[in-house]
Amino acid sequence: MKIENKLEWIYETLIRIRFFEEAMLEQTYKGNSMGVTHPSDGQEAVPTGICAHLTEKDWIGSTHRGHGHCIAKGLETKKMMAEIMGKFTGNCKGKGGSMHIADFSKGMLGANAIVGASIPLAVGAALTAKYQGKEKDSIGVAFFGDGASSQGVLHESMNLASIWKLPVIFACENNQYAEATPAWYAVSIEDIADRAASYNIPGVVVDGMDVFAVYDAAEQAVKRAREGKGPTFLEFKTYRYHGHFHADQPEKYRTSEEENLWKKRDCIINFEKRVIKQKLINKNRLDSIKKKIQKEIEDAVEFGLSSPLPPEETLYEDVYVNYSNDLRGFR
Amino acid sequence: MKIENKLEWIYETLIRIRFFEEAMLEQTYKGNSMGVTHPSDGQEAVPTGICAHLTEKDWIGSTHRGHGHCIAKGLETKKMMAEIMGKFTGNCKGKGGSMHIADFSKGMLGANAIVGASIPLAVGAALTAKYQGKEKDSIGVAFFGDGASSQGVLHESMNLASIWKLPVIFACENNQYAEATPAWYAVSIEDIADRAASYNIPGVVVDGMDVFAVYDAAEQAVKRAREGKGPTFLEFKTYRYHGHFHADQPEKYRTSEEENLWKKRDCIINFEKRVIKQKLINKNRLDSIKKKIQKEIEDAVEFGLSSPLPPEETLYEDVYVNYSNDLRGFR
Amino acid sequence: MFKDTDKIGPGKNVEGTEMRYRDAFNQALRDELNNDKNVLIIGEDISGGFDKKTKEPLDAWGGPFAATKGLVQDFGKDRIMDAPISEAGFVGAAIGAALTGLRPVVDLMYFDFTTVAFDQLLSNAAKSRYMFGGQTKVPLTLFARSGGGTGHAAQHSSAFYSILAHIPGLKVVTPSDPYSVKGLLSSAIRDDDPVFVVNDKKLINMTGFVPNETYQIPLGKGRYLSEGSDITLVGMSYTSVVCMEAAKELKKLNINAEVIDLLSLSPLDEDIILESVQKTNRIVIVDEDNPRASMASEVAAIVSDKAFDYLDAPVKRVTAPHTPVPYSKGLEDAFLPNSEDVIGTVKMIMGA
Amino acid sequence: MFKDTDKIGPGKNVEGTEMRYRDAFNQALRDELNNDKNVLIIGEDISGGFDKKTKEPLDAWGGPFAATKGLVQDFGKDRIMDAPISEAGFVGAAIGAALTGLRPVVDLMYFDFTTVAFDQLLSNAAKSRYMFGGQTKVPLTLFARSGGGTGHAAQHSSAFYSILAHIPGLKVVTPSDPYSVKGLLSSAIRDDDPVFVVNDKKLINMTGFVPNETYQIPLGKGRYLSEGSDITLVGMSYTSVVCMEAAKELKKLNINAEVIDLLSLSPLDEDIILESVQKTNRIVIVDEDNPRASMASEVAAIVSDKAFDYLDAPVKRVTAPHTPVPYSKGLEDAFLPNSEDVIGTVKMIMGA
Ligand SMILES: Cc1ncc(C[n+]2csc(CCOP(=O)(O)OP(=O)(O)O)c2C)c(N)n1
Ligand SMILES: Cc1ncc(C[n+]2csc(CCOP(=O)(O)OP(=O)(O)O)c2C)c(N)n1
Ligand SMILES: [Mg+2]
Ligand SMILES: [Mg+2]
Repeated sequence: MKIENKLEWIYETLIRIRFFEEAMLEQTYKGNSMGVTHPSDGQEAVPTGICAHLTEKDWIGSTHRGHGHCIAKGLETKKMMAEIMGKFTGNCKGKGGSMHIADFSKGMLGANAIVGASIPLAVGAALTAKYQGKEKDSIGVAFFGDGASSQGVLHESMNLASIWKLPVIFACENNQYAEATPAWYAVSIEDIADRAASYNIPGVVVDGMDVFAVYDAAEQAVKRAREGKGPTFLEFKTYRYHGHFHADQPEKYRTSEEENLWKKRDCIINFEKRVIKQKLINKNRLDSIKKKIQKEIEDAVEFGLSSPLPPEETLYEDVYVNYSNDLRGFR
Repeated sequence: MKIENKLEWIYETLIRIRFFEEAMLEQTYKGNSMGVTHPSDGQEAVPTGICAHLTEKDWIGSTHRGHGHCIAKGLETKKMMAEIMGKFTGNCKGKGGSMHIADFSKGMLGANAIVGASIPLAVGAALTAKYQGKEKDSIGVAFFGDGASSQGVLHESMNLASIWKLPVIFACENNQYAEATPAWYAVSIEDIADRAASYNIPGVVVDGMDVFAVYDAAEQAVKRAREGKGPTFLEFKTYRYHGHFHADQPEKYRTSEEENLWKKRDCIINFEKRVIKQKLINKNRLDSIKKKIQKEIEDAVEFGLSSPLPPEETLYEDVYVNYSNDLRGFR
Repeated sequence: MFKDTDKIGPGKNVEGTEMRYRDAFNQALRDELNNDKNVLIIGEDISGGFDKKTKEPLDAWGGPFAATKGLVQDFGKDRIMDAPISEAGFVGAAIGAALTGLRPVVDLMYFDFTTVAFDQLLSNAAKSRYMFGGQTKVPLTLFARSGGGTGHAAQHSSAFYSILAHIPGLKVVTPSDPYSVKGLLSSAIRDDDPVFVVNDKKLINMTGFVPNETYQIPLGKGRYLSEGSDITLVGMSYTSVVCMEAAKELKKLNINAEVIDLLSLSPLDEDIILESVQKTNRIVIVDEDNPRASMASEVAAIVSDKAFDYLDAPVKRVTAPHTPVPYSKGLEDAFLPNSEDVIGTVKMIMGA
Repeated sequence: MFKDTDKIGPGKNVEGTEMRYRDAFNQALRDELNNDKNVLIIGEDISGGFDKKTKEPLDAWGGPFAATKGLVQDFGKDRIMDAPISEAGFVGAAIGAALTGLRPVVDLMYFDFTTVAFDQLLSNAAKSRYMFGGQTKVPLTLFARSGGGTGHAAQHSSAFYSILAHIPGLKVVTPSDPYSVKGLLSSAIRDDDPVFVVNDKKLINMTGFVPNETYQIPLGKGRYLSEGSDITLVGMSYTSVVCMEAAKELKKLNINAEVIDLLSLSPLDEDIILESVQKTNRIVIVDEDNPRASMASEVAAIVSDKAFDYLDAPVKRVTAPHTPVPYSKGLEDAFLPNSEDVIGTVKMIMGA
């Protein structure tokens, strides 16, 4: 699909992620989130540019920094906010929280808090698609970070995807840091994408701050997958604006020069400039989208705050589909 | 060191491995080995050509197919044979068997029966060397197969060795098969050595049937390591003459044409031809070495057969250096 | 109160065949592959090698322990998938497949290799349903060969099924004969939760009567292997055989042992244990796993809580020692709990 | 028979400081780094980030839970080694280093991540000495933060120390206050076997008196936290705190509970448990791990065997349920065993 027809969706999605993360952080600081939260603002272009090519029948695997992936894949912000607040109306009934938001009805396999662990899940989803002969309509995308690229399971997953020729995309969000550890220290080469060659998989470095570039690169990879030509590895050079998690102080290990360089390349600002300059969307329209999303996010917060907590008996539910022992009875 | 000065040692070692494996198999068929044994005949050139450059202060990590590594590293064949027979005089007092022969006094970190699991151990040995400032005299070598190259831990190990610049060699014995699974099926690229580039490590493909080629390649890698220049990856194209383990029937998954092609490149026959032709060692000398080794291996078998079994109380020993509970007392 | 030994066993008038455990296992796989197109098998070497000419899979090797022998010919390589040696990767992929509509069965070969895929099992297979609030399920079956007795040494002889049974979200079954392996494997594959099927190596060639028809044994049900009123012997996996051997010898001493075969470790049939102990008032639990925090400990804990008033003697465990599995035959024999150990323990608490 | 609560505790006349658990932990690391040049620490983010200009490590982050705060400045990056996210790889490398002369200490951050390195732990760290016939030793220390209570959800809140205690070849300690963490960590690092030091997150900011000097607490020794003759409460890790809370409330009901803090799970101080139960004749074991085949089960099994004749009431466990750890605060609170659960159970078996 021509990107022109997707532009409003893209802008909405970028803004939705940005506003969501800001509101989410505010709620976390207020103590309304129950655990750790990992904001993804700065990186919005990556999930947005990729998910622009996906439908609900496609599957994505995600990480601890998963809100952007969720939103781009179509999850409802109010359910997400409620989940982060540990409410019964959340995607996972308040059992998962920020690090485990999932929506299987939307093709979202779940955020995963074990670094690297969701990568083979996306490969498995691609296996299902191929096995059931529906790879044209259903592919897998594994999102993961530069830090995760050091986990062996990524390499195993790439080898499997390659020999089984599975419709899967390895989407590496290289935001330059894993917690406080810079990629230049932990990753033994310059471009992680170069590792794809080890598995006979095309590896492409993409400007992850530019949603147009992401869109184009993803288009090729998605096409390849849907045509049965196998996996692609995309490395997105990007940046998280906030710290590793809500309470992290990134100024201790990053310079403001570095931060500013990246912020100059902000995906939203540059999108706005471009579409206005190229007269693809006008300023008013952009503003009204922004307003709409702002309202949506305010409503999401309100929804989360006013939602009930999960009833205590749900503690014992959803462990198994069926189980003949009383789970609490062991006490 | 010039290979000329090492030629007799090399020949002895090749023959020692070959004769050991043959005798070991015979004993296994006779029921004198207690478990599974994985013969390495055919692959002798690899450990021999590498260990020619090592001393007892260097460390090697090994695999289920480890007899060749052990012998090349200087372990005594009689203790090895006794170990395989489960005798108290074996390297591990009969507790380890074929898959766990180790001799720490010889710089041999142990054969390992979990595919891939010994690779990081060799990296750790290299870390010790570097940490203690003795990498000039002590490097690590990780032996592993084409099958093991699919294990994630190899990739993690390469990344660690690279960023920590450790004196370690990754020695991949690509004998074309992992059990009955051919490398062309399981490995997504032609040359496993190419994967080293992913970690900024030089990767070299070496004719693993030619001990001279192995010697030369290893010389460079060992030099690099001792000079503090970091790891090297060597892939040896080689072949196991027997099945995966003593009772395997490789004719069911390999053609005799293929087997014969490899056997024509036999490391021992070609060594003999070359040294005779180049007048480096004469036929008589080769024969007398052969005879010496034949006798050594016969003695080793005799030693194994006549050795005592471990006393029952050793079952409870060597679990810990010290432990305040009675290990059998739990029963 | 006694239920006859056929509680979980072939009915009287069923047509069947005497066959080996491994063949019964293979039959169950076949049945389930036929029963549901979404069932597929993934594992190292399970298709058994490739044809030398066509480079198509064949069953030269037949799969580890011949479990999958012949399947690739009948079901094709898309359903019998050879995997490279990368347990975390392919178990993870199988979980992903299970989350999205398939019913994968994974052959992990030796039980010990479970550890390589342990994070995928624990963090993903066992927890997905719960942490995602019940949105999804993980209809995954895994199997592997456990136990000592074959000279495979420390890294190929583990029997730490208690570790798996400890984990909420997993189910664990330990079939102990051809009949139970066919029925439990079938149930496991049809079950919507992740189930680990433990196969003791010492059982692989055991023969027994197996009905020809497809049948399922309910997960979470133990069975009586013999009736008795003097003492309860609890076995699981191969130790059920050990208990039966002991029971036969004990009979000669006029001690009537009731033998329970747990069959499932998670869920666990607490009722059958309590029922028996309430009758016999004495119990010995026999477990090939290491003793600390084991299933033997668990059964002892259940009994000492819920049947406390019925107990006339200390609750006894006969287990492997707190050591890895040694290689040398004599040591390995001494490592394994055997019927003499059981008999000695029984005599001790019977004051016989 | 009662031994005073100072059995394992600071002596009367020792100079010391009131400090947090995390600071006591840090002090022990410092002591051991000073004590032996072969001690080094490996883990993700432990040096805490890199200087923006020099690209040298600094302690911006201070290491997970501030355990390694300031160490990289004082000991350098060769001894405080940041590792990429590859637990199997760097735990394996640490084992290799331990086999060849170093005494590595590994920070695994969250206890849950143990599973990623599980094969290296089980197959290499725990078994090397045994399968190589005692030729070598593995002086490796690992630590990680366990437990629920901080809203970290299913994959960051595990407490499966019973799985580790099950494994022959590993040792496991569960310090429960600033004093014990300093002494046990020091012992662990000086010990020649692989030792896993479990730190419950709920203890990290607990304060207490800690001697200034370096000292070691013997592995395998439990301690009395309070004297009592009516019932024995057994705690481990954070549940020792829970038991003490319960004991205080029970005193108001005129029930004198004796509280035992296991401190070590492997080796396990069976004597202290049996000694206490022989006096009190009743026992409740409190464990935050899931119940099946847990340390709670193990203690129950030991008591119902070796102190059977002394027991006047069913052996009771108070544990987490057989579920993963939920996120939402209320659910998480309900998941964790608390003093009310303990009190309820005590009342039940005291018939109070
Ligand atoms: C197996 C595992 N190890 C360590 C962690 C702790 N941890 C959480 S996020 C993170 C950094 C991940 O870095 P990256 O993959 O680059 O993702 P980012 O946070 O930058 O999005 C670490 C080390 C974890 N959750 N899982
Ligand atoms: C983790 C693990 N998975 C599977 C096995 C079973 N296994 C033993 S050897 C082997 C093949 C190894 O192939 P390769 O690495 O090429 O070594 P080779 O046998 O050819 O020397 C397999 C699959 C194992 N021992 N460990
Ligand atoms: Mg990152
Ligand atoms: Mg091979």
